[in-house]
Amino acid sequence: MEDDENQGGEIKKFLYVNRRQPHGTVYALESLETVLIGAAFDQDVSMLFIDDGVYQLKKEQSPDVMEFKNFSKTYKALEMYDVEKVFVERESLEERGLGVDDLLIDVEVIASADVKALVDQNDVILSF
Amino acid sequence: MEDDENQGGEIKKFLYVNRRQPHGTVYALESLETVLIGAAFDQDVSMLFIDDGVYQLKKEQSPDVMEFKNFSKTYKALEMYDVEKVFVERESLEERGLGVDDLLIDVEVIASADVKALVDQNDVILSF
Amino acid sequence: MGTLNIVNKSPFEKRTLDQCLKRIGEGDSVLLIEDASVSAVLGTASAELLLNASKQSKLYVLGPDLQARGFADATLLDSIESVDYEGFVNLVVTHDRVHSWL
Amino acid sequence: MGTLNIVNKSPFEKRTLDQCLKRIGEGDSVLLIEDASVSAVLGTASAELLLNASKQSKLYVLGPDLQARGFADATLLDSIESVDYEGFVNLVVTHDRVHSWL
Amino acid sequence: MKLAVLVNEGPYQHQASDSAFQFVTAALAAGHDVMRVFFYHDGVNNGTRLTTPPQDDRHIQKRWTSLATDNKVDLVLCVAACQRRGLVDDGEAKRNAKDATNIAEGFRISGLGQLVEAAVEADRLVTFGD
Amino acid sequence: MKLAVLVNEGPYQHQASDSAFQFVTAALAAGHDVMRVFFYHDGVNNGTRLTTPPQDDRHIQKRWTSLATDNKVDLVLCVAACQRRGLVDDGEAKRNAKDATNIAEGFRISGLGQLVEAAVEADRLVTFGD
Repeated sequence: MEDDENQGGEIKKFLYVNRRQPHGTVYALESLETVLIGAAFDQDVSMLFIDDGVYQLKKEQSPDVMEFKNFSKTYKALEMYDVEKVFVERESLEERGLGVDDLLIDVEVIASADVKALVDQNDVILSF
Repeated sequence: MEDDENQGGEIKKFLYVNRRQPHGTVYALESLETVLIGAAFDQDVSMLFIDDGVYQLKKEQSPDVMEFKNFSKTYKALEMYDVEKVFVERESLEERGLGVDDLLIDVEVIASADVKALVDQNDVILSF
Repeated sequence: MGTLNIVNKSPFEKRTLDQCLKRIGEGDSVLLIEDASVSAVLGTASAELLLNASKQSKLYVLGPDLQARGFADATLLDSIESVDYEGFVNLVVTHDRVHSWL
Repeated sequence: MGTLNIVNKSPFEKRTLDQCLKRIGEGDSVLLIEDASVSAVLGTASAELLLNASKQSKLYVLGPDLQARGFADATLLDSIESVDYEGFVNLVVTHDRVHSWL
Repeated sequence: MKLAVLVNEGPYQHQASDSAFQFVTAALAAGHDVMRVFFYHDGVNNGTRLTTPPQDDRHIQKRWTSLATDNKVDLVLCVAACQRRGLVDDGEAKRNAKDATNIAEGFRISGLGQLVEAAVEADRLVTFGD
Repeated sequence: MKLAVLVNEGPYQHQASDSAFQFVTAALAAGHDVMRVFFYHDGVNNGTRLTTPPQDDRHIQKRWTSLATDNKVDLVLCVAACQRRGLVDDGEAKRNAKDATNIAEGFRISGLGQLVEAAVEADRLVTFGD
């Protein structure tokens, strides 16, 4: 069973679920920091952007007008950290009038109905 | 005009709008503390409970099971502080399956459509 | 056994409960805690949403949070089981993973 | 001039915007700030809600919050006017009271 | 016009403190009198001098302190909220037998009456929160 | 079973810290091993020793400290979150030239790696937040 697998200290599968906008709270930034630190642990990492989380990947953010850190470029560096599985939910984009062309990075678009399967494939769900 | 009235140091009308549940956050408790302090200022005070705020007045709360302070009895003391205008929105009660019999104190039930008129009668709106 | 989904916000205040329910399925469970607990009570506007969800997922509510809010003696929706913190721990242990919808 | 209502949460996350709009009327204004700002953009699921509200209330959005979120060049709903912080201050001063929907 | 501002959330976690700061700055630039900023609930956490934000980020506490120093804006932390959250000045340290203080320059701790007073005296009160 | 807990909000403002405490208490009573409670975001504010809550209210920090002392639960505050919010121990005070500390007994400040490690080593991770 899954438990036995994990107890052996083998590679665990982490899914980071991002559901909040990038600048109204610090959660998006601090979630990203966890992903980057986690990458050093040689675990299997996936990121999922649903609901308002899709705004985190919006192009042309200028948080400097509010004196905020512009961490949106960090998403472009995810590949260098071997975080290559980035999923975005289609329905979340559509509800907000967004398409993949509006996003900073290449992502895999999945349907709402596929979210459960993705969650089921992972051992740890981190959602901030 | 209203501005001239206020600048003369006359009595201002305060409306406290309560929209949150009593125990999930500290806002309800700290809002009540403001009302009690405010009463000492001899201002004209009204309280309005809408949305999840109506849960603040629910009878039979036992926050002690979570080791929380039971401040619900404080609502019964409001009259002693000359806070007599307590309004509850009918639609908010109905949406939650509640009626006036479920409430700790006597209130004036108003319709959603009457909220604007109440707000318009007041000078300061405090909502936590 | 699937995922234990934890929801802690009132469906009258936030959309979290809908957002969770539409993305889970067979074998998953939902535990309503904190401000979400009140939605387990019979007769609220969120009853239908929960009844639909109960067709494929098991629903639980944290009793102490209901008691704190004055609903110790309230009738709950048929499809929802009340648990205490010991039951909460059991749910965590008997599901494969926990997903807190924050 | 009526009340300046400030909404700071996304209508996709919280129900605050609906809850505000159904309780205001003639002479009132709404200013969308922080995470609520994105709802001012053309083509989202909240467009109809705001268009209906605009029939009796004046709607504003805080431009800097839109810029921060990558919508500096986005087309906004016809009925919404973008203001900067100077405009925000002006709105506060020209309305009789401010109601922050928290 | 005389304005008062209420801040209900701490620094960084929510945008509230940032929005309030930008609003106050714009109000002062427009010639208005910002008589008081009252920090309530987690808002009192804006007043600690012990933060060390990343070098490439804004320093929220120092920004508020500058506003108090340069523009004589009265920054008040609610005493009851401070006690629940661990914000301490010399007086509170003495009263509650605490072995350290953490309040920053330009802030003072006082009662909730200061909020009601500000709402009474100001022409408009603007609240920033979660 | 080996459990890890993540707390993302400070004391009193949100119920998160209370729920986490009750959960950990019940897990220990059921014989489980709670290997670590990691405090992130505003959660680090649980670890200040400077609070003085009302006499008739619970003392959230002291409750956590007792848990660490009596049950050897590892209470870790995220260092980056601490720096943004002003939580300081002796080491941080030295590194960042702060003139006071405020960390409570039973808590330690460490990196985010401690969260990932806990998630790897524990059988289940349970998160409490806003």
